[in-house]
Amino acid sequence: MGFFFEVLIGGLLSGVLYALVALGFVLIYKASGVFNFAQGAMVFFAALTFVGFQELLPGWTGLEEGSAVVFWLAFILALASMIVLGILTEKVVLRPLVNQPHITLFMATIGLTFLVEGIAQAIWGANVRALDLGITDEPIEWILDSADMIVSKFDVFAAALAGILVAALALFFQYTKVGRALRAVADDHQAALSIGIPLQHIWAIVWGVAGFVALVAGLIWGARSGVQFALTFTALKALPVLILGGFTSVPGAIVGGLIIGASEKLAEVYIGPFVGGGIEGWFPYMLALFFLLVRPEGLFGEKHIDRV
Amino acid sequence: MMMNDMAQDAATGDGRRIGEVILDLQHISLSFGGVNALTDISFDVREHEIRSIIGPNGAGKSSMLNVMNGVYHPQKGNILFRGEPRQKMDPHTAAAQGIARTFQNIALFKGMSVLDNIMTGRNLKMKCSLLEHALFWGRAQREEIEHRRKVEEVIDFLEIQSIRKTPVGRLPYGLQKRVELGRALAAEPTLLLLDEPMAGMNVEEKQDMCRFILDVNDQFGTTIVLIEHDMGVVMDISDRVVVLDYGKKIGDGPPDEVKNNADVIAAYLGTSH
Amino acid sequence: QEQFIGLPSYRVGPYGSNGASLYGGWIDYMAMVNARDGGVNGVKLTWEECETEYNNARGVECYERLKNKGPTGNSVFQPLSTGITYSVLEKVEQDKIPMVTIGYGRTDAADGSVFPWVFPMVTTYWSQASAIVNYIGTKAGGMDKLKGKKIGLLYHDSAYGKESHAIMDKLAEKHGFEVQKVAVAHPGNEQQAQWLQIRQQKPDYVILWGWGVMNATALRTAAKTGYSRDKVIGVWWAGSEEDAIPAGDAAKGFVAAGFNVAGANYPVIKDIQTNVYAKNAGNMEDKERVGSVLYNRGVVHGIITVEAIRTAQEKFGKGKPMTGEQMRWGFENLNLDTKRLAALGAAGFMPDLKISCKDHEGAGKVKFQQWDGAKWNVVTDWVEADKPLVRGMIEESAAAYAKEKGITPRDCSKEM
Amino acid sequence: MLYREAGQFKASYKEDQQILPIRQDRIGMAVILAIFFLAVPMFASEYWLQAILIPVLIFSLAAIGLNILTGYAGQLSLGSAAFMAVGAFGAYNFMLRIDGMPFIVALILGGLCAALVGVAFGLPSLRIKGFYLAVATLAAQFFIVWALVKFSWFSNYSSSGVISAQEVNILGVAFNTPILKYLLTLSIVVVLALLAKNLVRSATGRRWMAVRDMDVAAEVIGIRPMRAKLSAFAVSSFYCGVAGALYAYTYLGTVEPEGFNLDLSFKILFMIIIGGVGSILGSFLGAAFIVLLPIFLNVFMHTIFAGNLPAGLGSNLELIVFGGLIIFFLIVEPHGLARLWTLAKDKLRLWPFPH
Amino acid sequence: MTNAATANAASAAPYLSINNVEVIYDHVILVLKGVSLQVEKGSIVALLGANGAGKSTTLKSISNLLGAERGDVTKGSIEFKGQRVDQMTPNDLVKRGVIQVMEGRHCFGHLTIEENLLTGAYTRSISRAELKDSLEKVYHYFPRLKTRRSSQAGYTSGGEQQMCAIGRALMAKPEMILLDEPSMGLAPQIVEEIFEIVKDLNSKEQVSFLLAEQNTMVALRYADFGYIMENGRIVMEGAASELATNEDVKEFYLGLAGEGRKSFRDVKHYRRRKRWLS
Ligand SMILES: Nc1ncnc2c1ncn2[C@@H]1O[C@H](COP(=O)(O)OP(=O)(O)OP(=O)(O)O)[C@@H](O)[C@H]1O
Ligand SMILES: Nc1ncnc2c1ncn2[C@@H]1O[C@H](COP(=O)(O)OP(=O)(O)OP(=O)(O)O)[C@@H](O)[C@H]1O
Ligand SMILES: [Mg+2]
Ligand SMILES: [Mg+2]
Repeated sequence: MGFFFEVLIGGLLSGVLYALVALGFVLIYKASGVFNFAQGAMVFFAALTFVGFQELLPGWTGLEEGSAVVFWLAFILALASMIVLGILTEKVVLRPLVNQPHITLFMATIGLTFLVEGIAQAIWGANVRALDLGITDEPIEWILDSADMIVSKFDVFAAALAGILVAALALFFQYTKVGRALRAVADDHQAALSIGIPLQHIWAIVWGVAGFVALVAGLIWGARSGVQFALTFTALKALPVLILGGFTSVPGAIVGGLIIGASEKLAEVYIGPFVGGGIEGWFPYMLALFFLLVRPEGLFGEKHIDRV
Repeated sequence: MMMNDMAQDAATGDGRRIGEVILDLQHISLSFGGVNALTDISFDVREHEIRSIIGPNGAGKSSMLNVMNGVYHPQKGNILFRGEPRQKMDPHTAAAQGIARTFQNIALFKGMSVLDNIMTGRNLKMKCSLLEHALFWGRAQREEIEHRRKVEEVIDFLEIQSIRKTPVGRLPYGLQKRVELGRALAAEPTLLLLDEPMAGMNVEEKQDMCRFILDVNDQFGTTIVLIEHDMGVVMDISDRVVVLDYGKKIGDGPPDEVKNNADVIAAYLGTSH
Repeated sequence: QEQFIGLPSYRVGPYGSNGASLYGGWIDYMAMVNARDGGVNGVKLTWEECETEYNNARGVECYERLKNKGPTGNSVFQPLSTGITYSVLEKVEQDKIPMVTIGYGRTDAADGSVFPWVFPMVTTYWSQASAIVNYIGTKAGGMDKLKGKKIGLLYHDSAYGKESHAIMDKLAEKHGFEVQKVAVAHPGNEQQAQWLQIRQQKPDYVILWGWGVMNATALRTAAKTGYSRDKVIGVWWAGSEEDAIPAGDAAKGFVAAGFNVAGANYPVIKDIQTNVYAKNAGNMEDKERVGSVLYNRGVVHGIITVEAIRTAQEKFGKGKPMTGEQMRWGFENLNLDTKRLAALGAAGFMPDLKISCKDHEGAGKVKFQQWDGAKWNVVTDWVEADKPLVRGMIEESAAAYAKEKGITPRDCSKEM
Repeated sequence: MLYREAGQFKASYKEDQQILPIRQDRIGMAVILAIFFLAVPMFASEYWLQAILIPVLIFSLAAIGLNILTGYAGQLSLGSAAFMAVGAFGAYNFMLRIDGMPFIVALILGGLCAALVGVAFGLPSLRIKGFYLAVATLAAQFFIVWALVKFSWFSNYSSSGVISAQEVNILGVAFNTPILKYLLTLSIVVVLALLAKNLVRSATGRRWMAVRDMDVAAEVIGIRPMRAKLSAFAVSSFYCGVAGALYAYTYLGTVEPEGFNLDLSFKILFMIIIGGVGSILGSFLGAAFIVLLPIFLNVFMHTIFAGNLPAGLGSNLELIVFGGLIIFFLIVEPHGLARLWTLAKDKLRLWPFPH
Repeated sequence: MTNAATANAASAAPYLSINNVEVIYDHVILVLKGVSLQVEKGSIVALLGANGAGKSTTLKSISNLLGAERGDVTKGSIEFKGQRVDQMTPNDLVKRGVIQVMEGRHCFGHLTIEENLLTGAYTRSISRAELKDSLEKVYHYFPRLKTRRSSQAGYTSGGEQQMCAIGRALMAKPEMILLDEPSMGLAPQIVEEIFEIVKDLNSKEQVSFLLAEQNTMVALRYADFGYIMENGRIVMEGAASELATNEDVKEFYLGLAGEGRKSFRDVKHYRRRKRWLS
């Protein structure tokens, strides 16, 4: 039984980390109806920029390597880069494609993926790097001692961070003027334009916020498995979370994350051995698929309105 | 039978025989969550007649049409089509039984040309298999040509020859409405449901549209259920009118009777009419 | 006079950082030979890179694009991807271009009588598995101590990872240990479930048969679940700086196999420093990585390529560019004994190696290195594989292939 | 003034139904076919045949398949590569396990296997729409590749999961040279493209498009969405399956399941979006574009920067330019290259008079 | 006042003026072939014409919404209060007080009616109380919306959506509204009401209107001035009262042929109208 709970809790915590990446997708989808394929690349870009600055700053400023000042300066610089990236994306990609079919915008974000990946590596090189957030990925001792269960400090910290982000964003969308405008834009670009919602600003804001979320996700995931190209694959973990929770729901991302995380781990441990393992790659997708058969718009997603 | 030829000598409405009840709606109630779109509504539609439904916005007119062809399934009530009860009928079954319709918010297939849109109307009559279509030879080709001929008749009838190959998305609103009518007509329906076919048209175009509707009704004996807000049109061309208000029926009868019904005036027509 | 070498490379994508070091070492070595010796007996080495993004279709395109370049066509094709290896396997034979796959590719191609054009040199996956088991045996205090032990096999769930199954099963049978196979789905950036399973089953050692981000994640998760890192033994694609650094402290103590070692203190690397980097000409953007595992692996590629050219020239004429067929002969008669390696400044850097018509693998030996948190330290001498066992499997598999394809194996006794 | 339809009248519906109603187009098509069937085999180098033309043709076929599903029937799919894998492994196993199996039959059977699997994974489309469906088709992508790796039967118990295609032999002729392989691929692709064109301009195609554009309305006029969607899944997967089999038999020779990964699925998706969603011609243009562009960039970078650029930077620049060009093309014409082509024709029709 | 629009248009800079505008869709489809018109401050101008004449296109070229449909103003200029506005973003225009109510409703389907209305006030930075006031005002005009305030707009009836779209525009407190077919799909009573609201806003709050309308009868009753478009050109213009009495207009746009209104049942379909131009 202890093992079961260990797997379950580990799964739930991993799930929250998936949710963190899924959140970036939700933000942009909710605000522009765009399925932003480049989210994974943005996570990579953000993390790489952060460690890049972290390496450079001591040389530039004479600050002590690894100090808190360097950390926060690097964080601010990376965030600024993400915002610039967001603004550029709006200017170069989205603005000329206003009101185009979703699939076109989707494709544009794929183009953007190549662009971002290329730029990130052209600037910072392809080396893999370690990233230290100062919180070790070790079991919390009193739980290990008392229940012989492994619950990672780092995962708990990351989960708390994700929870805060989700709560903040959910409130933002539901109750602020900009949040409302974002949802309006997602429904109908042209109508949003017609009542004077400045798409440019709105999009720059969302992409900026999505950049921030990507940075947080990038730091967490980068600290877990190093800052390297494979960070872009975090997107693959986020997609089933996204469909399960619903593309348009911020809380859905977290709930979806929990469900996916827990069930994929349990499946790998309890079903995997019978079919030769490695089912984590597809299991979440299958699960999400069956889930969709019951609720085609995910758990909390907006219903597709088709009236005649 | 060339539609346009026959349409010429059918300018007056002589010789129209209203027949048996074709569609009978009994005690229909429909609600969405908390909204009662229709409450206990009963009325019937007779063969060959033009039956109009009027009422203020949100009264439940479109919902009524949706009930008739199976898009919505009412929580309560019976629908009898040609005397047979219909429970939970799918829209495509309704179509197979000869019910065609147009939509309030144009529901054309935006990526297709006018011709293709109208051709889809003949879908139910096309019998070739996928493999035959792939080869496009022999039967499939003959079938295609035969139906194309029928569709061209509809196109001539509606006078939209010049836009045959235009993608419908580019057409102005009024023409789209006309194409939608064409698509419904192509199915050679026995019962035609029209949801505000004349919205967004000027008088001249409305006159044209009325002409089309009357001609269809005269020539083919198609029964028509019409929703329309232009009282001039409704009163001029319908045989009987149902009036809905907030999901309830407040009037039913020939135009003249309805026009003078006090409830109807209060709820819908207003004093200025 | 020029000898052309086509380099299908990957410098972008998930494995781009590996590619940068590998191709850096390889190209630097060839540049060094050009600069120091003026080429091979006066024949300048030229090369062209072709980006494959580690993608099979693009690999084939590169193969076709490069094959007729240079005065004698492409001398040797080294795809550095098992997928591409398979995709061009039949083409190289038709085009008469030798294909060399060092430490990857099709294992049973080591049987040169069935695969005359393919050279899975230095060591194959099966030899490696066997050498790792041998290493575990010595650690356990003798091969007989393996009986009743449990060895975990954490593998990348792909064709690459599955290569390990047959040989491990065979070895388990022979030595009486138990294999616990645990699959990790691509890309492997989440391994909570796997390591909890390992924690539950408590294997004595875990072989990490990983690739890319899977390796760092495995080490991190091992740390998280309290599995001692010095009992995790990586394959050579898990034993580079690129694998250890991102795992941070969690990688300390991790042991990995390698058919070359890390370090910049070998004369061959020094030669590169003085003849190339000192003249501002090196291929590496990040000069710190000169001497890293993968960089040195690139140098091994360079050495083997250059020495094959040299061997071929001995027979077909010094100072002339070699054709593909001549190159093939050069590879087949390559003999890098300890003396030659010392002359090349690579003593202890890579195993000695002797290729023959029958045996296209050669050495089959690896050294083990341990990560101390900052660099790899060699902890063993060359560890041999169980050659007879591996060879038997190779020949069996090659024979099956020959039968399926209707190939009559050449008679190696008639070759010289 | 050269490109005019003036003076060409169509006297019957049959004439109006021709695939290329304008005479200049018919001549153009004949010339193109002649070039590809006659001139190319005569003049193209092996490199062009093997490394460019064959893959472009095969990808075009896969793109047609995806275009049928996504472009015509409106069901976004990210699993095309997996269906290709089913086709390849299917054909391989038919060839392997049935003696004397003719290649073309194995090809078709492989396609049919893919069609079956496609229908199975298409079932959810009855309820799931848009991007939700796209992500759901990812389930197919991952599951199929996983199953092919996991169950060694599919690869005839090869230790690495790799299959190597048997020699193609049709009526005693061994198709083992690049030219023959090219001609075989070309013929199959041309025939299937023609069939696809027929399908999309017939009632079947109209049903697909109707469901795509507005499925409620389609149902109201009597189209069964289920049949339309599943038939699109079946046909699309069939095309992908055949493309997959060709990929194994006339292009690579040896394939592994992982070769049919998500990247390949995306590549096919790029092809149809860049080429033109809902256009058979677009599938060809898109495939050519996506296959050729990276190669062109790679060669181009090598020639202009020849060694003066740090090696890694060169490759990254290629990536950047590739991404940038995709965005650029989408902005210039969101409907793809095929639309650009029709617009050009429209302009040509009016030329030299504006409007 | 309406005469001023014709006679003195040239002297004082008009409120809104469009000069010789040409619009091309998709780089090839020429839709507006040089349209010029003026709107005086505080007036209601009706833009009439058959389907496809280019009314919506004209309105969209003013509010700069063409870009989203791959349309382009290729010639001519548009001035509002003496300033060129053809290069401005729709957002700038709304801030300057010009707002368009698009044809075909375009409500935000997933937002509730109330949220729809609230987004209408996006460009205004106002206090909560003011916002509430504006909201109440719209509800006062359209009581039906108040009862449906918390339904998702996508599920409301066509007429309700139309009211929502108009209400949403009013929330921006515009000086000039471009109304595209406001009466479409509305019950006769509501049509009257909406035009009463237009008149009300016009006289009480000095809001100017340019409305494209098919319901010529009502439009001319409420408008001061009218333009008639055909095939991308203005073919006739004049004070509303003059137009209403013009024989051609009467016949083709009002359905009044000489002897008065003709029943829809009696109109012959083959009767084709004469064309002014083109
Ligand atoms: N996005 C577009 N692409 C191409 N052509 C278009 C587009 N939008 C409109 N058109 C064309 O422009 C012309 C004018 O259209 P517009 O919508 O302005 O007419 P309208 O006067 O508003 O008609 P209605 O009364 O039906 O609304 C039409 O012929 C139409 O086909
Ligand atoms: N699918 C649905 N879900 C929720 N509510 C609905 C749905 N369909 C209709 N309604 C509600 O039912 C009521 C009746 O709608 P309906 O569309 O039938 O009105 P209508 O009479 O056609 O009005 P209009 O003349 O404005 O078109 C409306 O209040 C509408 O909001
Ligand atoms: Mg309605
Ligand atoms: Mg309009």
